[in-house]
Formats: sequence, structure tokens, C-alpha cells
Amino acid sequence: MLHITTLHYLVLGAALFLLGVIGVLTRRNVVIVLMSIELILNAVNLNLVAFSRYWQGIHGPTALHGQVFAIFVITDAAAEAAVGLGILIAFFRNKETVNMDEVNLLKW
Amino acid sequence: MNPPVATPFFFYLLAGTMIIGGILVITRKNAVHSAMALITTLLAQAALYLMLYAPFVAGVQIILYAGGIMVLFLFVIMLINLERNMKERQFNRQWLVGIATAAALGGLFIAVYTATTRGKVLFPEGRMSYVEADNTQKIAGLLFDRGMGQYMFAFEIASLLLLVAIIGAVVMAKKRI
Amino acid sequence: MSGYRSIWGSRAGNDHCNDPPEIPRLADEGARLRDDADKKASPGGLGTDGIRMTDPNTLSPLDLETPDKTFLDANELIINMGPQHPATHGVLRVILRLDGEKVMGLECVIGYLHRGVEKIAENRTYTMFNPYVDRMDYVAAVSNGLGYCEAVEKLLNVGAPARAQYIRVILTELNRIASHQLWLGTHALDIGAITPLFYTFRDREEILKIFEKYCGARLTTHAFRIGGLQYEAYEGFEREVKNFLTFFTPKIDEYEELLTTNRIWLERTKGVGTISGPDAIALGVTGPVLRASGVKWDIRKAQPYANYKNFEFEVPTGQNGDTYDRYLVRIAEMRQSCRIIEQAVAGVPEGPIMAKVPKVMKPPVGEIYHSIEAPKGELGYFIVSDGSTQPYRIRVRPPSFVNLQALEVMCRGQLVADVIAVIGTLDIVLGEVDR
Amino acid sequence: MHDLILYIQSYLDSDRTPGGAGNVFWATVYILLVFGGLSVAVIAMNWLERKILAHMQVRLGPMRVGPHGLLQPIADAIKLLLKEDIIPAEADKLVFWIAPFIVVLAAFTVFVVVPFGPTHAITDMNIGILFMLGVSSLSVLGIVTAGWASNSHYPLIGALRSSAQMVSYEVAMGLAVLSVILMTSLNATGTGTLSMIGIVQAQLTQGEWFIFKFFPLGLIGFFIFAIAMVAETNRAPFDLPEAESELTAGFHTEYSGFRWSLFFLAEYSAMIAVSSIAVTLWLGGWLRPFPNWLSGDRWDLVFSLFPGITFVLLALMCFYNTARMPKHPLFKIQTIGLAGFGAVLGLIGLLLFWTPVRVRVTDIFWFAAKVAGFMYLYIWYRGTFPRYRFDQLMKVGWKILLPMGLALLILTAGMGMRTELWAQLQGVWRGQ
Repeated sequence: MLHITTLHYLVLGAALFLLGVIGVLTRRNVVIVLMSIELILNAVNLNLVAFSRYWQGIHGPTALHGQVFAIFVITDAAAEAAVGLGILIAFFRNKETVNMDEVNLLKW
Repeated sequence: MNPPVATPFFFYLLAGTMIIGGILVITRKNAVHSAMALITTLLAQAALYLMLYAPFVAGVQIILYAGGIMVLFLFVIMLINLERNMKERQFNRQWLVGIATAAALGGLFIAVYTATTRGKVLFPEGRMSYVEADNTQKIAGLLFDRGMGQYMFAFEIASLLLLVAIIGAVVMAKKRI
Repeated sequence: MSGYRSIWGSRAGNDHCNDPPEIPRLADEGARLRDDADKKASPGGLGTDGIRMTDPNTLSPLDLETPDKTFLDANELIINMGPQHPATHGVLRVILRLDGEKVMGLECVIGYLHRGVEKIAENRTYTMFNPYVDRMDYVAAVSNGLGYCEAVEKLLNVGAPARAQYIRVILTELNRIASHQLWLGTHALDIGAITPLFYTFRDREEILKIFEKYCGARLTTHAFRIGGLQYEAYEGFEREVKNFLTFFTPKIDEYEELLTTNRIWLERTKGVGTISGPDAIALGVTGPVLRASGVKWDIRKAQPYANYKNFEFEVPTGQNGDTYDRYLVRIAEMRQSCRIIEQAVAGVPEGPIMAKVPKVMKPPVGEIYHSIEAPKGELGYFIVSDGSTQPYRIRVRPPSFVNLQALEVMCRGQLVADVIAVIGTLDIVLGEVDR
Repeated sequence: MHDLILYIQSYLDSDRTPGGAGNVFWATVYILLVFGGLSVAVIAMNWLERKILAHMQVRLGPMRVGPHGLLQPIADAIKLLLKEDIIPAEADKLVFWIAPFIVVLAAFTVFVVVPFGPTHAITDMNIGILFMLGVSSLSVLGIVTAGWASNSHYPLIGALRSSAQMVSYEVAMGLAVLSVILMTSLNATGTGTLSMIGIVQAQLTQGEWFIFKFFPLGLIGFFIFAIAMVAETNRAPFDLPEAESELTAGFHTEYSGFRWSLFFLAEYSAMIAVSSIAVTLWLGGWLRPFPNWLSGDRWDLVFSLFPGITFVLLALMCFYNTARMPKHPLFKIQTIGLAGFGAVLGLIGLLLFWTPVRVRVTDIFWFAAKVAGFMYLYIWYRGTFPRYRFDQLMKVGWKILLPMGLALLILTAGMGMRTELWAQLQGVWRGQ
């Protein structure tokens, strides 16, 4: 039976990261772009937690730094989503669109 | 501690779910469908955290991401009507460049991987056992224990960040300030 | 004086609080005569001008809502409440203009239960029309009958005998209690308290039993006849009414126990749907709604009819004109009704129950406006007689119909949930609104 | 084969949950038992709610289907299953289809960590209470998507109301829960626990239910949770999302038949779920009354007789009502049915007196009895209270419960650390 190693998780994380990057770079809809950013953050988180397991295997069960990092990243994601969606609503109210490439004014 | 059951099977199941979910997120026209796909991805990832002996992170992932952030997303999607948006072009003009960039990034990953793994095993499995029974307590220890709470300061900064985010969100979303 | 103008129906309400008018304004204007009448026959007759007709076709929310308008940018959402809606008490349709949950404006669309009662009257004799009035405010059929019978009696210039008057008062006040009970139950149900409904229905049943024993019908009673009563009070009528009073008085406390000091009830009703006294008068609002705004206007006191001047009772009023005050006023009215019934039962005289009225009624040419204090407000009948056996025109001033126009004033700026509370507190009966 | 039997038997002597012992067979059995028990509980709750509410409202409630309407929930279930499943033409079909399943899944998954006894839980997670709160918060997703997918105004408003309400009350709920977590750390090691079983055991070792801990504080926490959980489950007086008189039926206005019944099932199992959280956190979970004061084998025996006695009393009630049934031949089947039902209950009661069963069931009984108390409260609220308005609801959540929760958290922490704080203060004093 194939053993699941840290590397498996890293590959999965990389794949998700790439998907997120594609989403951010190609989509016009801001909401979906924000979701793609969440995808990227999650890919990073997956890596961090996988590293945390790897680190635990070497340094013992208290070496949970990766998990702590992941929690910080989640906090950050919450803040980012709140502010990002706030900006989105403000933008939508003024321009009546949620398309990324129509955000071309510094002031309105 | 009993050994985990059928780990590869669950890993590939969850990984497949996540990848498919991720693809759906970036390809769906309807933002609500994207959000649903993202929720699926996030929940699958929470399950992967459980497999990685990180139950607390999994719990936080469920309660914060799936129960909090995604509800916020759905809320906003419902507030802004996307009917018109769905009839429009979904991808921007530089989509080809975007995909090329992402492909380049992927190529970079592969290159790094092949360059570093030549002749050695990356991330060998450690000898220590993984304990999840007091995972929460250990994380709490790292965050705010007197002896080894090395992330105390970062924790406080994070709370400050959240405060700023609250104010920012309110300021941004308020109709008339 | 307030800026509101009564747009539906008459401006008779404007006369309240001044000296009791000799002739109500409705009659003064000549009122609307028959709609098939020759224009020359009614010079200055009211057309449809001054009455805002709502064409339901032009007000479809689907038309108003342009497809790419959104919730946020338009800041407005148009919601169609009714005609099939659990809280509109029948087939009332309210088109709400909302900002979030805040009501920016509303429009009532009525007429779904229109049966042309007034037109039917023109093809019926005075006696034949009597049962029809029960079908207007079917919750307070007895009051409707009383108003109609008294109006025709006034036209014929006959008076009901004393015994008939007493029994009429007893039945009408019982009916007032029944109507208020039904209001209380449904109003509480709208606000989310489901239990009072069953309590009030349990107690209303006792009243309906008395009605049933008296005239055979429970709801559309047709209890009175022009000139008196058809039926003598049955054996033990007085005892049963007394029994009802001893049974019912503690029940009012029971209702109050459930609601009056309930925190949620207070929060839901205090300061909700407020209307000031002058506004209420300007809109022609009558009945408990008017009295809750601090205007002491009760036709039983102001222009006593039947034999109400023989009884001692108070006219309960409120101060704030909000939903809670209207609730208190109606509860107090139930107690006052009990008081009136108590006095009436004690003093029912012996004697005939029917005055001498001709078999074929041919009232003299003329017109009459007679109004009574129905449970919901001033119920007026304007009858034009051309000397034949059938009325030339009957116009009803239904309290619900006129009170309903206060809905927008009371709801503007409130929340959707308050609209429900206000519709409930107005105590409308769609049978009466649409006639 | 023999190995299999040994494998199955091996768990019976274990003092851990099947999940903890890693026994797949028993875990499956427990999952089925919990799922089945929950469904039965929802069915019973349906009948009981209608009956109790009816008796509060001077009426009889269901009386036609079966004796005293006992078969009414089954009849309803059959009716709902046979009903046409309507999906509105303009609805988003996929999401409309998925939404009820999300709600049901969220409501049922929670029961994975509910401890019905020291070993009677599917599994005991290290993050038990976090898992419960997290998964139960997922039902918001189902409600929001249900309202959105219906493509209709009332469901949308209902869904927005519902999600705003649930998200707001989760905050107060979480703070109340945190105060209990702090209380669990009052032991020699000074570390608390999130595990549901651990929380109950902390109450056992500390010798009191957390509702009485630091006297008013535990009670206040319980009070906050008890209010928030009613709001969380969208029940009266916080049933705004389904306010019948305002929004017809809220987010499930467009649903019918089987899908509607899934929402119904989810609502009731969510009620049971949050009640079990409250029971576990404040009312000592499976602990019988006075486990420390009235300890000893004799008292254990006395208290373990309660389940049997309860069922026998229920059976006697059935027999009494059988005797009161009308004697008309039309009622013959109903009378026999009621007597049969009573006999079944009586047999269950007698079975519960049998020692091996008695010992295993008594914990579950006390847990269920406490949850049943909460269920009665739910019905009682529904019979008594009018409905809050949306802004008032938000006011209660954010302006009353949230500050109370924060103050409670600080006070609980202070009370837990009072000796250390006092020592520090004295140190500061002496330092001067």
C-alpha cells in the first residue's frame, strides 16, 4: 500500500496554489477572484500543516509551529475577506459592476 | 493509539475532491456555485488536517472558514445581483497570459522538485509518534503559555489586525459615513 | 391640523371633536348617488375624482422591478404582500416598497372581495336587504344589522319598543366582545403568540352559543328586524348572559396576563404604528384606533342611539396612539361592554318587541344618515329613498375601509414586521372593506 | 470468524468510545443507533410538541390517526414522502436540490461527539465542542443557499434574516461556551479540555455541575447559551426566518414534500443537538443527580432504577387511558392499539430493570431526560411568547448577550485565578 508522505500534501498544495493563481489572474468577477485568493491561502495552510507533521516527526509532539502559523493565516484570511468584501460592496454601489477590469479609477 | 485506517484511500478521495472543487471555483459562471465548490474544498481540507494530526486547525477551519468567511461570501453574493454579470465575458483579456504565468510557476515547481530530489528523499518520515490527544492544549501552550508561549506577541498583533479589519469593513460597507 | 387628507370614502371624520354636526358631511355633499343615475340627476355628484383608484394591473411588482435593478443600488425592494398572505386577514393586497426591511411606502390594493352589496340594495326591498348587511363585517354582524335597522327606522320615523332596545344592546355588546376577541386572537397570532387565539376562540364560542340559541345563526345572525325584533328572548336568555359575564370577566384578566406585561409583546407593540389624534381625525379614522390616539369620540356617547344613554360606561382612551394603546383600549372596551350588558340585563323591561311597521315599507322621499359605534369604528348608513319599496341608493360608511387608509401613515418608516402588527391592530375585515 | 467475534467482543470491556478504541464495527453500530435514535426522537418530538402545545392551548391536538394521534407523525411522514416534489421553474436546480441535504448533514454530523455516557459516544474528539459549534454553524450555509436558490423574495429575506441571526448569536454562544472551557481547567494540571466527555468528567471531579459553578457566573453562562441556542435553531420567540405571518415560511417557502421534511428533520435534530451541548456543558451530561453527595452502590442502584420506572409509569398511563377510551365498537382497534403500545412500553420498562441493560442504559437515560427537559422548554416558549422583531433580535444578541458574555468570560477567568491574582496583588503591595 502506498504510504502518504509529506510530499503528497505538498503536491496537492502546489496544485491548489496554481488553481488559485489561475483564478486570480484570469477571472473578471471580483468575488471569484477573492475566492481564488482564499484558495491560495488554503494551499499555503495545507503546506504549513503538512510541514508541522513532518516537524513533529523529527522534534517531538510539541513542535506544532506549522499549525500555529496556519491559525494565523486563517485569521488573516478572515480579515482579508471582511475588508475585501467591504471594498467590493462599496465598489459595487458606485459602479454597479463587480468586474475586475472595470476598476480603473482611483477616485469616484 | 490505533493506526489510522485506509489513509491512502481517504487522502486520494479528499485530494480529488479538493482539486475538482478548486477547478469548479475558478470556472463556474455563477458565483454561488463557485462558493459552494469552495466550501466543499475547504471541508475536504479540514478532513485532511485531521489526517495530518491537526484537529484544532481542522476545527478552526470549519468554524471560521466554512461557517464564517464563506457565509460572508454568500451574503455578499446575494446582496449584489450577478444576473447581468453572468451574461458577460467571464475571463479577462489577459487570460492567456495568466494561464501562461501559472504554467510557468508550475514548471518552476516541477523544476525545483526535480532539482532537489535528485538522489535523496525529501522530507523523510520522522521517528517520533504523532499525538493528537492534547493537540489543542499544545497549541494553546505555544500561543500563550508562560514558559514556551513564543507566539504571544504575534497573537496579540493578530487581534489588532482583526480589530482593524472590523473597522475597515464597517467603513467600506457603510452607505453614508 | 394635519396635512393628511382622507382620500377614501367620506370626509365625515373631519367633523369629529367639534360640536356634533347636525347633518354629517357625507350627506351634506349629496354623496355619491347611484352610479347608473343620469349625471343631471345628481349635479355635483361625486365622480371618481378625489378618489385614488388603484388599478391592480399597473402596480404589479413584476412590472415595477426592472430586471437589472438590484437590492443594493436601488436600495429598494418591492414586495407584494397578499392577496394570499397569512397576515393580511383576508384578501388584502399590500404592495410594499422596502429599503432593506424598512417600509418606504405602501399601497393597498383592495376589491378582491367586492360583492356589490350597495348595488344589490337597489334591487331589494328594505326588509330583504337586511340579511345582506350581516355579510359585510361578518365578525360583527349584529352591529351591522343594528345600524341598518336603526337607519331605516329613522327613515320610517318609527322607534323600536323599549324591550327590543334592551335586547338589541345586549346582543350588540356581546357582538362587540366577540369581535374584539377575534381581533385579539388574530392580532396576537400575527405577532407570533399563538396561544391567545385559542383562548379567545374558546370564550367567543360562549357568545356564539347565545346567538345561536337566540336566532339560530352563529355568525351572520340577522338578529334584528326593522322596527324591533323578530324573536322574543328565549327561556333563560338573561340567566345565560349573566352566566357568560361571570365566566368571561376573569378571562379578560387571563388574556392580559398572557400579553399586557409580556416584554416581547411590549417591544413589538409600543411605539409601533403610531398615529396622532389630529392625523387620525384627518384620515377619518374612527373607533378604538381613534380613541387610542387620545380622541374621546364614541358615537354611543356623542350621538347616543338605541338606548345607550340609559347605561353608564366609560370611553377608554389611550395617549400615544400606538399599537399597544390600541390593544389596551380594546381590552378596556371589552370590560366596558361587560358593564353595559350587566346593566342592560338587569333592566330588560317587559313589553312588545316589535313596533308597528307597515308590511310593505315605503319610506317617504328623503335621505338619512345614521351611524353607530360598531366594534371597529363608525358604521354609517346613508339611505336615499325615492318613496318606493326599494332604496334608491344605500351607501355604507364601513369603519374598516376608512381605517385602512391610515395604514400607510402608520407604517411608513417602520419595519416589515410592523406592517403585520399594524394591519392586525387596525382590525379590518375585508368583507367590510370591499363590500 | 473467531477473530471477528473476538474483535467485536474486545470492545465490550473497553472503557473508551468506539471511535477512541478504533473499533470500526462498534463505531458503525453506534452510528446506526444514534441515527435511528435521533430519527425516533424527532418523530416522538413531533407528536409531543403537537400534543403539549395543544393542551397548552385548550385543545386536543391530533386524535384521529391511531390512539391519541400516536401514529400521526408516521402518517405525516408518509404524506410528505408521497407528495409531489416541486422545484420552481426559475430556481437554481442544483443548489435547490443540495441545500436541504447540507442542513440535514450539518444537523446529524454534530452527534458524532455527543456523549450519551462515559463510553456511549461515537467518538470522543479532542476538539469536541469546537467541532459541534463549527458543524452546527454549517447549517447556515444550507439555509442561505436554500433561500437563494428558490429565486423568490420571501425565501431570500428569510435566508438573509436567518444567516444574520445565526451568525450573530453564535458569538454570544461561543463566549458562554468559553467560560465553561475555562472552568474545566480548574484542576491540578491547569489545562482545560474541549472534549465533550472531558467536560463532563471535569464536572464530576469538581463535584458540581457547571451551572452552579462560581454561583451566579455559571448560571449566567447557561442563561446566555439557553437564549442563544433558541435563536440558533430558529425557534419561537426567535423564529423570524420562518415567521409565518410575515414571510409565509421563510427560507423553505418554495420547498415541499420530501425536501421540506428534510428541513423539518434538521430543525428538530438541531434542537436536540444544541440541547445536548447545553446539557453536557452545564447540566452534567450523563451524570445522575447528586453523583458525589449520594454516592455509593446503594444510591447507584436506586438511581439506575429510574429508566425502568419511567417506562413502567408511561405504560401505566397508557393502560389508564385505555380504560378511559370510549366503549364504542368503532374505537376497538384504537383501544387495542393503545393497550398494545402500553404493553410494549411496559416490556421495555421491565427489560430496563435487568442488570446488564440497567447498568448500560442509566447514563443514557439521564442524558435523555435532561435533553427532554430542554425540548419541553422549546415547546413552552412556543406556546407563550410572541415573536421578536428583527432589529430587536439583533439588539438582544449584540447589545445584551454579547457584552454579558464578554463580562462573564473575564469574571470567570478572574474567579478561576483568584488565588494567584490575590497573591500577585499582595506581592505588589509588599513590594511597595
